[in-house]
Amino acid sequence: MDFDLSPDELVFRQEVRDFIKTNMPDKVAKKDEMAFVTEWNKKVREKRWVGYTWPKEMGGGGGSLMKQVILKQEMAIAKTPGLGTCFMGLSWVGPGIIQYGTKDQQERFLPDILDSKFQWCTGYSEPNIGSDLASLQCKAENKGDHYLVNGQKMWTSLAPFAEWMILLVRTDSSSENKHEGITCLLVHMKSPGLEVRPIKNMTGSAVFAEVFFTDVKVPQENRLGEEGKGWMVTVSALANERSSIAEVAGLERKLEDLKALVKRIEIQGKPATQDQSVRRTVAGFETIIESMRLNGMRYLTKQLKGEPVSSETSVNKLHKATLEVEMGDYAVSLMGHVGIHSRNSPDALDKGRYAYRALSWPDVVIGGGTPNIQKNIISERILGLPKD
Amino acid sequence: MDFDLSPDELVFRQEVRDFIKTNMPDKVAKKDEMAFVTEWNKKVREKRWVGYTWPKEMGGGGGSLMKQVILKQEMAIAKTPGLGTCFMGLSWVGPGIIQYGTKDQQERFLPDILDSKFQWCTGYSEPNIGSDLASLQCKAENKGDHYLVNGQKMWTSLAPFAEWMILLVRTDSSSENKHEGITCLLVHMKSPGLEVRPIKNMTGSAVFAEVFFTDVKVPQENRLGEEGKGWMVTVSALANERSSIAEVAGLERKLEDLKALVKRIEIQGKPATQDQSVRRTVAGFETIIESMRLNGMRYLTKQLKGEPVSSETSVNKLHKATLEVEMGDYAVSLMGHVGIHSRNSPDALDKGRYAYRALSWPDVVIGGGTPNIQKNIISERILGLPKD
Amino acid sequence: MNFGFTEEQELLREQVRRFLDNKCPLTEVRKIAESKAGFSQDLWNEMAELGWLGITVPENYGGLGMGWVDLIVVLEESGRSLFPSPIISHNLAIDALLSAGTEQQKETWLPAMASGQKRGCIAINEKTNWHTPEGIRLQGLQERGLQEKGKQRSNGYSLTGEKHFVSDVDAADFYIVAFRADDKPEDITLAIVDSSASGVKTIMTETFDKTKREGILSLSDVVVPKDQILSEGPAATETLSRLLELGAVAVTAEAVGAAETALNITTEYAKERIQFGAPIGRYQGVKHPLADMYVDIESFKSLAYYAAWAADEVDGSLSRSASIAKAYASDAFVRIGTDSIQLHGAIGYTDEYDIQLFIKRSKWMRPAFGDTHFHQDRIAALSF
Amino acid sequence: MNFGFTEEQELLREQVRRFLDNKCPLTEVRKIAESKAGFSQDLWNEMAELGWLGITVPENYGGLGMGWVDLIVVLEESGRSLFPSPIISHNLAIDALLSAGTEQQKETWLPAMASGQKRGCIAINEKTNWHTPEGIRLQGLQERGLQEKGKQRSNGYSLTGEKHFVSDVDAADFYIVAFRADDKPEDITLAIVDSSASGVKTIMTETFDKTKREGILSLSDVVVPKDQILSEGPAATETLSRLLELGAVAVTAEAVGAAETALNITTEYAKERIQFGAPIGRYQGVKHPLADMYVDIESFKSLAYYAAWAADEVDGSLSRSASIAKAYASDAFVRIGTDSIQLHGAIGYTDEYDIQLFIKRSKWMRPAFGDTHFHQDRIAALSF
Repeated sequence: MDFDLSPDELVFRQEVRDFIKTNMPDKVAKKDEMAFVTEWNKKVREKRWVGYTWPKEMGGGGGSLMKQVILKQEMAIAKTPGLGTCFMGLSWVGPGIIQYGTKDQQERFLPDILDSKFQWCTGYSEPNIGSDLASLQCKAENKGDHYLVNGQKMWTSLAPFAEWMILLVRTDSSSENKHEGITCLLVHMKSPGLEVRPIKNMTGSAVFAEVFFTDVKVPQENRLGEEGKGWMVTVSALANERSSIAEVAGLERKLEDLKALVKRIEIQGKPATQDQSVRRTVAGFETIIESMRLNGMRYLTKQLKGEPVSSETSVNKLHKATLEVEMGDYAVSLMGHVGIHSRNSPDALDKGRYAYRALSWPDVVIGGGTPNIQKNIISERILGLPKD
Repeated sequence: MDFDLSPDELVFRQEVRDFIKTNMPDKVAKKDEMAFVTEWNKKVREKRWVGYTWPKEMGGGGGSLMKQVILKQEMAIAKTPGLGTCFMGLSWVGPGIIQYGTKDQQERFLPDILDSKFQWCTGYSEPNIGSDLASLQCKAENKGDHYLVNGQKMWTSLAPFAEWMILLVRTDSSSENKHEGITCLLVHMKSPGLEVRPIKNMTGSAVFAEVFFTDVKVPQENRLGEEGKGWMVTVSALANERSSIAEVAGLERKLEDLKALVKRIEIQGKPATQDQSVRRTVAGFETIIESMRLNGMRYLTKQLKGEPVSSETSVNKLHKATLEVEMGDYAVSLMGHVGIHSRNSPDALDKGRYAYRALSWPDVVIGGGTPNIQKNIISERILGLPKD
Repeated sequence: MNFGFTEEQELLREQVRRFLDNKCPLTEVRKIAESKAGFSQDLWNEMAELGWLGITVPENYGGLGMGWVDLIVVLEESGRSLFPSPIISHNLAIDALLSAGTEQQKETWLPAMASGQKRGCIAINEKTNWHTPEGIRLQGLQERGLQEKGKQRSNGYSLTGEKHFVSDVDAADFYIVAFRADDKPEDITLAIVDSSASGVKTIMTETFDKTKREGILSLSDVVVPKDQILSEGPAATETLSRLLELGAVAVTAEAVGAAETALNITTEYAKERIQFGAPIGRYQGVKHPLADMYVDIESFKSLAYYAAWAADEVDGSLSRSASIAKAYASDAFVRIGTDSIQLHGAIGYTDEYDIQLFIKRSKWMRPAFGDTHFHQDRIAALSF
Repeated sequence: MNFGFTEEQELLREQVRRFLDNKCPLTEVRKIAESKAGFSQDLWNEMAELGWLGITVPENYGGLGMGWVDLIVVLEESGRSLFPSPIISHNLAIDALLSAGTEQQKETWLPAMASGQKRGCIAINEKTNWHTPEGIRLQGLQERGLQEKGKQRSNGYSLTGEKHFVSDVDAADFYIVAFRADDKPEDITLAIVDSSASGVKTIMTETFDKTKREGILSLSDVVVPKDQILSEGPAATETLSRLLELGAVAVTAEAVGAAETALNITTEYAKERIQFGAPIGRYQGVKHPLADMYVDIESFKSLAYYAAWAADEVDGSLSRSASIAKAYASDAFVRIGTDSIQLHGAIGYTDEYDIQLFIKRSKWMRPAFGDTHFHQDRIAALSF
């Protein structure tokens, strides 16, 4: 057991720290924020830190998983912007194209993803299929030089802002096995016949959308992987979502926020820091988050050793689902009346961001597979219990 | 809404209070306890308060449900012994015999039950059937003047101490419907071929037993209800278990105990009463118990009005299951090291009764139908969700 | 002993339910919630005609002369429909007048309130996160002009400052305001402030539950003449406690109805929604949380009913029973709201789908008149 | 970065597991637990021969010169088997000697401990429910006979009083005793007390987990000569903290193994037990609690491993990481023990069935070296 870094990694960490010192100002004025982030993205891209573990010939950094962890941790500590903004492109579309894409596809799509040029979205879910992804109905007919897509996708995150979509369609419905006959297409969001209807959520914002396809033509060259083998493409693409260490950093930041809040507020005239229940509850959150950090390191070690890691990631996903709901709600509950005041209310604290968070957890929790599904994964795949 | 008693009920309450004042000494010496309880049982029996709601012609008190509640509440407050000691006889065997028994059976069995002469036990559960009672396998052949019983019962509570058993057997296995072909017999525990093997539980005591039947002869006149209709007899007998108000009084007494304990102990050098989490946790228990008391009153009101009450009783059963586990465990957890010391340990408090309770909850919780079963009852019978 | 409602009360419940089902289904609730006023004057008028605004007003002041047990029937139903209306504030103001008002004050306000012409609300809270009188800092300066000679105390006070989280402040014609008089700062004084008085301003605020309105009451040299003093000293503190407790009972009664609707919506969804070839309501992972909701609702329902009964009695049991009801309901309702969304999955989170309105109400309800910890502390104080 | 075990450590784990599976299955555990000594001297001797008793003893004192990361491999496996042995006490005593002992003390005890000839334990707790030094009241009176002239302090102390909840007290040849010297009552003093010293008596007590033994150490005018003083003043307090933290890590490591066995037993039961026509493990009401157990075990496993690593480092991270591990594990393990019984139903509650041994261990483990609240308070103190 060894939490020390290798000499090479220590050099790299110093390089990251120096970079941050040079490029991350103490404070960025509100009005300059956008320009700063653009500039930052350009610089981290130049360092080849965006797509850090992607092969060099694909435009990535060709770096090790461990160094990527160092990179992300240092940036999380310094509260810098992220490494690129094309979230889904970097998380699984890019890795999918690297693994299954043609040379032409790699040349056409990867640079834009790395350059944070625009967003990708993911057309998997449909109405009425919920977590049962493989039951999808959206159809595509192979018309020789193109596919003709008809159907609907639902809960498509980021669709209102995306330029491209990675889309799962059914090209063959004759098979008994619902995992067969699915094909993966890369679709431009401005394609004729494609309509995006944003879904307003309970906080009033619209991150998700319904997407309708009416005779949408997708050229053959935009098929990712073989026809009918889209399920495999998807499964291995989603496997890239795995390394959860960056997510833990996000929760650590939320915990810091919560602690700062606790220090600011009073409950019935006494500082909240003097309330034993509050102290213990916050310590309880800290305990779980620390366990997630270490679970992540333990699973990362397995990955570094080349051992398989798959269903174990459900452990941290479950913790995350619980924490996102509970920490968001707890902040609000501590503040009493103030807690529920929203953005524009004169009685809101910090522009109502706690109130917003207390209602926006489904973005993360439901999008990531409901807790019940994660528990099924653990109990069936790891513990070997029979399917329900 | 009206929590006042009627004039008649007020008179009755006074009568009960006077009785308690006269017959319940402030303190009973350890050595005189047994004699006192015997004497007490005789006196309450003379008052016709044992089996208070049973018809007068059956030897009961012919009293109202409401007065029975008053009776039990007053006795709970004064911490007197109970009303008779033949627990199962009074709870459902007696009511079952009143409803389905022959005149001969009523004359033979009811007086002894009311006189607390001995215990009854209930032969329902079997190995491998768990909560699925109707799948029972223990067989009886109708041999004309008697039934010949062969098979096994399991988890038979009080079997090691009982004189009689109310037994469910399968007399006909030809039916598709597993609820048919079941017959209810009243069996003497000293019958030849009947063997009781006590099951030692994790606290070291043996409340439950396995009971084996090898060619046990049960005379025809000991069949309760019609042959093949035993399931119905059982269901309506168990329905008499309903009125949960006395159970709430038991939990209230445990809560008082817990509060007294909290007042006695220190945690890290500070009185436990100064620990906010402790205060809130105890208040939380109090809240649930008070809700059970009022749920009981609400359901009792329905019963008094002649409305059906059945699955709702699962509400209090679930609360009880949770509280028995949690309150018992909480007492132990508060005491730190002392809490886990058992009966004969020099470091035990109050002869280790908290440690004992923290391990003896399954007597109550599992015996009464597991929480999962109660949740199935609520969700299927009340909310109308499909069976699993 | 009868822990149930009378036939008349059941009839009232049926009437209210039919009224709200017809006139204010959730589509209408959404419209009202988005409107400027945040409640419907038309429906208020209709309720006045039906007598429902004067339920707790004695008959000699033009009301129905009934009690809180009757009122919570209405509140439970209004909660069931998430009906946006200032009815709780209205009834708390009525109770403040009844508990502490002079004959003249009662005559001035109660008949007009019972008939729906006037509305009141209570303005107790300040920016502090505090539910007990210690949190009240608003100072009342003795009006020099009105001061009489010698030792005699002032004839009235001048108030400058703000009251926060004032429910239904914009709908009210008068406010029951709690402050500290400068000649007896250790005590609380309660007074009636007319919304038309000079120096009164209201600032609307916004919580995420738009079916509930609140705001800031801003007072600038507002004169409170002596005859608008409601209560002083220990009596005022007692009235304050009662208002806190009644408020807790009222929002809990609404929560009973609201939580039942949330449970119904979610149960229906679980029956209809097919996944992996079966309704999701078949799975214990879905049905058991629904059973837990049922258990909680049944339980805080009993507690709310009992506390309402205690509110009508004079035996002093209101304090404990209100705290027990609110302690249970505050956290349980939030749990129910959250689980309802979780069991729906993504659809429950959309603005379009109604279930999300209920999680908002549950989080609105939690701090109102004290959350679970606050009331657990009150309960514990009776034991330790 | 490598958050895993070395090949040697994995080999050690395999050896220990094979040893315990062969020599001490649960049938044997029950026998040992019912025996007078409460542990097996034969198995102890075998472990000594295998070198496992000197894992944390430096090579120059005859040990293997490894660390806590190696030790917890053994502890996790001994927990997995509920193996009754004084190994935790033994290692805490070793650590106390290493942290605070004089060269002479180390030479006297460590080689004999590594070879299994001598066993030690720590005697810190008193009847108070207290884990911090403030709870220590045992007084050491300066031995007058030994007192030297002038300002010089006494040459030793005489101890009279009791130490409670002393794990493995009967198995130990010496005790690390914490007391307050009468010439510096504000500080703690740690000393070695030989079990053969005059005035030493042990009284066995009994918890519901018979695989763990503890007792009362009764001292009556027991003389502690100067050369048996281990540590005084702030250094002693620091050693005490370390012992508390190491103890927390040790019992958490055992809990990892024990909880995994409980999960395995319950999972197997859920696969085999048929009810209503299907294995009960099919139902989400059964499988989801099992998944929760898995999540908890994985999580406090990571925390325990990390804390063990911190115990071997000098960067001061032991304190926080030990508290986090114990804070998580104390409540989680009890939950796992309880749910294991619940999922078994009645059979899990019988003496005959093994699963009940694990709920007992979980409740034994909770207060040992501080429960969840105690450690949460320590964690919170770092933030607030």
